[in-house]
Amino acid sequence: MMPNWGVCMSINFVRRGVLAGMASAAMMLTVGAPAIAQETIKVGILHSLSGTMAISETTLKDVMLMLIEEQNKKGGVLGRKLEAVVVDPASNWPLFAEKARELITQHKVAAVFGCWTSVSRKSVLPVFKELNNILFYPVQYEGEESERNVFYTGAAPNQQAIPAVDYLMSKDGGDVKRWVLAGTDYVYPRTTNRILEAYLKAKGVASEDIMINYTPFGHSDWQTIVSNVKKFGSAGKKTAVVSTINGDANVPFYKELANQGVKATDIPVVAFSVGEEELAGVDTSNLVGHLAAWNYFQSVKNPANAEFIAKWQAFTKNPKRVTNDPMEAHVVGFNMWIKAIEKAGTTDPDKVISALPGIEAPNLTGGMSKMLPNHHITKPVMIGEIRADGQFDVVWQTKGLVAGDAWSDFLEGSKDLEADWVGKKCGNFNTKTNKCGS
Amino acid sequence: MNQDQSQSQAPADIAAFEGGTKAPPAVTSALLYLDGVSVSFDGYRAIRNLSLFIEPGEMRAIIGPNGAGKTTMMDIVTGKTRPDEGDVLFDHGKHDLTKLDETAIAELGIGRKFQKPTVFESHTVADNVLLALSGPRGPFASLFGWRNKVAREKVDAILETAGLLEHRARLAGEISHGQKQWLEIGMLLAQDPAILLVDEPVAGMTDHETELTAALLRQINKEHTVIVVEHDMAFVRALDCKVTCLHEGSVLAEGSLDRVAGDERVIEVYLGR
Amino acid sequence: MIQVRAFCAAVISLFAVLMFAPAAQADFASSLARFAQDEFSETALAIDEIAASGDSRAQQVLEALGSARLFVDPASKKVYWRAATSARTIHDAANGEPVVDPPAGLQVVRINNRLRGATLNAIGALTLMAPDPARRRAAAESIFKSRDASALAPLEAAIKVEKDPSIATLFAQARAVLMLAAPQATKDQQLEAISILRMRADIGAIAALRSTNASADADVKALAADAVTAIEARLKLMSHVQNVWYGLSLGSVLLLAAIGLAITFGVMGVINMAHGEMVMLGAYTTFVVQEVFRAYAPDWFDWSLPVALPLAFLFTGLVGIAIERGVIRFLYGRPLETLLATWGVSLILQQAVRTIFGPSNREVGAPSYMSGAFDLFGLSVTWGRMWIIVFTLFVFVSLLLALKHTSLGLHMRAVTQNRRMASAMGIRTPWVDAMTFGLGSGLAGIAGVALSQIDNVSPNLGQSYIIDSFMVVVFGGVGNLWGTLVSAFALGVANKFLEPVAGAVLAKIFILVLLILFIQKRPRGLFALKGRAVEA
Amino acid sequence: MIAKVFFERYDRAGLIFLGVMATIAIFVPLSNLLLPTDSFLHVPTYVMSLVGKYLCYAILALSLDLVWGYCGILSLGHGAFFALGGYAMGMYLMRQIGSRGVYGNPDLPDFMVFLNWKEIPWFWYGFDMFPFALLMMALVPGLLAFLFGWLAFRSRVTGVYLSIITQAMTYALLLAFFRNDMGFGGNNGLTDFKDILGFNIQAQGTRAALFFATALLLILSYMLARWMVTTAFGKVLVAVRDAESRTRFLGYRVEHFKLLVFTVSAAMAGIAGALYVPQVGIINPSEFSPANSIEAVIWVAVGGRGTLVGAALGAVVVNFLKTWFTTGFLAPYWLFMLGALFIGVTLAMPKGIVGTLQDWSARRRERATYTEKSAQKIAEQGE
Repeated sequence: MMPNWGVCMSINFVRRGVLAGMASAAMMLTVGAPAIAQETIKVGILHSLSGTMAISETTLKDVMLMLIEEQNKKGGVLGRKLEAVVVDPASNWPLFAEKARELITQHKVAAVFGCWTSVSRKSVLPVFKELNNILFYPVQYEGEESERNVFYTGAAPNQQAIPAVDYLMSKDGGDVKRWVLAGTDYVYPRTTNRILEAYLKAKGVASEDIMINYTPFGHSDWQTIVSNVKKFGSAGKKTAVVSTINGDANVPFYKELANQGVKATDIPVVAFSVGEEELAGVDTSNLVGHLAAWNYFQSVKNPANAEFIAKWQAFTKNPKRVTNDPMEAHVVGFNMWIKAIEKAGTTDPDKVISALPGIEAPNLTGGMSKMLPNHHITKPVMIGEIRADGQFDVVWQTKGLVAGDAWSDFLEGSKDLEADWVGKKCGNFNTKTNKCGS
Repeated sequence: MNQDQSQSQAPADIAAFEGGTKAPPAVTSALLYLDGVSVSFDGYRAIRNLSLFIEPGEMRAIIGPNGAGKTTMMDIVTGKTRPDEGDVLFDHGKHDLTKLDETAIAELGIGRKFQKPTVFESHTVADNVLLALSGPRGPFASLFGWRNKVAREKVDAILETAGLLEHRARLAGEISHGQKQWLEIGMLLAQDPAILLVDEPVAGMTDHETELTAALLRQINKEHTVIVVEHDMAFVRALDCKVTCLHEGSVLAEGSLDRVAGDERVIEVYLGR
Repeated sequence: MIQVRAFCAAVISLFAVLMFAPAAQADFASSLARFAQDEFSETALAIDEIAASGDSRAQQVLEALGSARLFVDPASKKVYWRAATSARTIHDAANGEPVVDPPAGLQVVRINNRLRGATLNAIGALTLMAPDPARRRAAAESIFKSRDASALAPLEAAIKVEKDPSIATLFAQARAVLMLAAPQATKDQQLEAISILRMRADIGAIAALRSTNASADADVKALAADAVTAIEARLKLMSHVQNVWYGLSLGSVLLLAAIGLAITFGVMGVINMAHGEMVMLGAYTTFVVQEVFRAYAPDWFDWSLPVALPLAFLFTGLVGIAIERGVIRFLYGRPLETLLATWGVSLILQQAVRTIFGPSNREVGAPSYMSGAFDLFGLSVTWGRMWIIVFTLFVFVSLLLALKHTSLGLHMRAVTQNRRMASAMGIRTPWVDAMTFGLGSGLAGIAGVALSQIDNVSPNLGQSYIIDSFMVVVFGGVGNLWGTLVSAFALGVANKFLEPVAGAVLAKIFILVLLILFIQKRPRGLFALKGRAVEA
Repeated sequence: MIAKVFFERYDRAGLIFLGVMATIAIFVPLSNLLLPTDSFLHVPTYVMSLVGKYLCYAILALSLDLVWGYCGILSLGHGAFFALGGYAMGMYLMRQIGSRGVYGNPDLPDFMVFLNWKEIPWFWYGFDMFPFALLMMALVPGLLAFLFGWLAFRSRVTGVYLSIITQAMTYALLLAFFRNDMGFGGNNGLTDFKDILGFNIQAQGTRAALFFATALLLILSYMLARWMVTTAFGKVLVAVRDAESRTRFLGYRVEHFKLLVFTVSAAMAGIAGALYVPQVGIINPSEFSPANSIEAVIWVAVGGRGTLVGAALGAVVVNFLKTWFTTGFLAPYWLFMLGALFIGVTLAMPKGIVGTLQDWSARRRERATYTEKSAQKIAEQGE
């Protein structure tokens, strides 16, 4: 027997504590949405503010706060003010789902702007489907998805990876013949590299001229891999590295590249996950000329961008604060959402979802992005070269805007699939069987 | 996980089995047999060529100055320390103790009381004895077995002997130092071992307690073989048994207390140069 | 000497003018005007023309272009360059004269990789005669890589006057590459080229040998293939040496990260889960020091690391002492509780740094002596890694000496061996505890300074090292500094030998599993202390 | 008679716990399903799934308390067992999707289609059958714990060393499950579940049933753990915790006891994980991260180690705080709060909530008995 010390007092105390906890939980959770919910339109912001992803996502939260403040200065929308509801999913994927549920059911948000990693998006998907709300997802990703409740304002693989490879194969890009596909071992690099591999082979690149390498998250010792890349690049053919290395591992990777003297003129590295924010942690003077493919660069010269940068730096009270591609995606997505609400005349998710396709909003690079029926948007694709000051020089860009393709044409499972939420009301319509789903 | 069965009958088989790996141990009349045992720690030789024979039913006191190797000798017998060389045999040479671990040795019937009293402080005095009671000791046996329904009388009988009956419900951590010593001896009794190794049982006791302890040990000796390590000469005298004096890891003198105490080398060791 | 060189340069320029006569018709000014177009194709033309012009201003302009110091005034379409050494002096590209009052709104002439390559090649040909040996070396390397056939003539001329034997070898190698690729080269020239490249014996030589002109003689091709095989065999052997080197380098990082833990955990028995955060604080100290240098003494930037080291040691040491006094001292003898409490400390430190410095990475620059690589018998050794190994060993030896010969070291050993006795002898044990913990934390801090050179400086920095550090200490045997040393290097080398076979992820998993199994075998590590004292 | 035996096994805290849990198990699902949404007593689905998650954590905490609180094995890898159970459930749920995945492949889960796998790997065999999957949820973590424990306990790896290698174990598993080549979906893990046992996983009824199952399993786990610790087995565990080597000299095979309790505890954690997955809708390798396991330890420490009830209470309290602290303006301070909790509890309240309350009430009782006695004495003297 356990010593039977628990006398009445303590038990009462424990019980009271539990009940009080439960009760206050219920109070907070159920009564949490105050009565003024009728007056403001709530916008959920679901970005990690702590944990490993805080490094990328905190900025996006700030951008959303700025956009909402701006919109309110203009009088809000439908005559109502916007109100931001910030939650911290703490880089914990199940917590993303929990927080999404909280935003929708407790705070009654009209839409959520959030997520960065694919896994966080996958984690919240069922919640958005079940509770029928809207998620704007601002980060470039592996594609292979189109959901009714999600609007993808980042790049699909055909809006980033394939144009980048095209550029490298061109004369200006260096007429590259040999390829290293280096990535962090998760879904985005895996899928992107599979698409690229198929694409390169279709372009006549032999298998022995493609080297694929995966490393764990946060990999910090790149000596072996960089030296292998150097070796691979010494075969007499022009070699390039296509990097889908994820955030944290990039800094040591670039430091090792610089130390081992891999110059952009010898072996250029084109990265899909390295932007202004990531480079803020690196001394780029040795990396000049390495490339990144995005749909937006801070260095793009046009009035809209200049205005945005000025506002952003004023908002964050930091004249050196950089902007990056996912921020622009949120800007575009947010403006599209506002327009869709105005068009629908309500914030009702169903109406907004059907209003969104076809909506156009200016992007920050001088074009007009359009929401497509597959819930992806049109974007320009740009190749930037790293400058010594950590910014990018745009050295190439597509003539017009590229339409995002949810299902890659270069993957076996998905080339027959098509997403169309307007005509076919289906995210994975199979053109072979003419059925939705299978 | 079925050592529950091996508890009482199996030892002979184990011995036979082990005999195959090593030269068959000498058949000896001694219950506990140490011969030519040496052990060193990081170059320091704690035990040097120690030989010791304990006959069944004997009570033996082991004395010696600090660092003589008394506790290390006990560690070797109980399997805590492995000797570098030498034979350690038990039960007339049937078991080679150097091959067995603590648990197996305890199962053979060698019980030990530590120098610093170690009882289970967050258990009650009665539970301490309950855990020590001989009987199946496997995890399943203790989940489903008789130890969950041991008659109170059995435990109380032992507590009675150890003089702790009125403290049975107290936590072992709360009782006095001397009482802990007795509790530990009580636990030894509950274990019902063939041989008891008792390390400094009266350290920190009052004279009266010391007397009681000596009486207790003498009573125990009626049914068990006992080895006592002790400094306290009055206590050793009270035990009235054969004495072995250790020095620097080997036997210096052996015999009755008077003889040992009269040995010149012993005097020299104790009184210093 | 310099005059001779200048004379030769003039001759070469003349030579070049003759070589590229057709392309050089345009005059220098109109070539410059092409830069103002801000079109890559125009810039490409301009580079070719300027390189071919043989003009004495060409080198300045091209170097400025290559390092983003060439500017265009959008209003007047005039071209300027900025001196490499001084951030303020602007020169007019047309005449090379300094401009007192440069126009506002100058824009950098943009280039891409192709143009950057072309610029480097052009500069390479132009600087073969430069007085500075480093630039001649660079020029040779640039020609070696570019295999730009037009550089052959100036190279031949440069070989004739080159006095420095090591540079002469480089020139010969560069010429060999050009010879192999050139269709007009004779068989003898090519055979000689192959033997020169065979001597060079690196991956660059392999690349060059592989690019042997397709129309070359069959013998030449066979010999080239043979040379490639020979070099590859040598490189294969070298790759083992390289693995050892990489392993030692990784091991030194592990050792650096673990050495402070070897004190706090190994000597004091404190499970300090906030150890990684001490490393992180050290790295952030470096960042702050560098910011100060950038703001107030940019020219002294190379001194930022030597300055950061003692500051990081002091700062993290003080934080460590604060943690010891504030938390750990209440928990001696309860190792598991210490583990939990220090984990809490680590969370707070992380979030505090995130709040103060922001969640994103911070830039820590590499001083000049930490950048680049040098060649050691065909092994490419990066300076940064080498200094880290040297530094690690230095720290290790200093620590050993400090423990042996200082009074703190003496007291520390006394306290860890017998606390009560030490205290009875008048040693202030609480003070020694605090100092020991401070020492361990300070060591973590200077590890952070070194790690800031190769890893992210972010709030998550410490997390990535904590498990590895514990593994190193436990594997080596707690309480044994030598064990920590051996274990760090052993783990590093094992990892680097496994990595090419199994890949980076599996290699790490294998190492972890092996460690778990090893600890079953030797629960107290490689070099465990024995005896009763340990068990007590 | 049976009732008497039943009540004897539990102290007051335990009885209260069982009572509260039984009430919650019955009231919450019923209220969620039957009461109108505007009723004061209605429990919204959000709260129910949140509490359901807390209860899964409570089972995990209970399993951890069994090994740490009673046997002194501080496992920093219990999250691994939890996650393995979760994966077993996740694999079953993935197989239930059938051809309803986005690619419509009837044989392969989506992630395998898009990694270009041709057939299902062998270790996925059988997971389409619930009984098999159910067995695996407990068996896989149990087996791993058995193997690991067999190696570690036999060679007497104890204390901090054990903690560190359990941490290494979960870290190695984390790295392994991150690998896409392993066939468990890599970083994205397993998600987008549709059905469980033929019921739509998002249906309110299914949620309520899952909640009920979780609450019931928490009760059963508590009863199992309580039974284990109140038998002689539990006394041996405590003996091992307090004086391992002394227990050996008494003739107990300490490693067998540790092995048994570790294995049972791991299986319990596995089942907790299995219940967790359908309720949160995803299982991914980050569940293996060492930080998660350490966080679970703090739940136990907050509630009171070696009290069982405290462990469960701690899990609920800390996670409730976490929910609360990760919303709105408090969001940036969650880690400060958690960190302070770690330090505060270890320094100021080493016995946790329940342990401290028990001590406190024990003192009160002593004082009460004392005053009673002296009153009696005075009365006697008065006569």
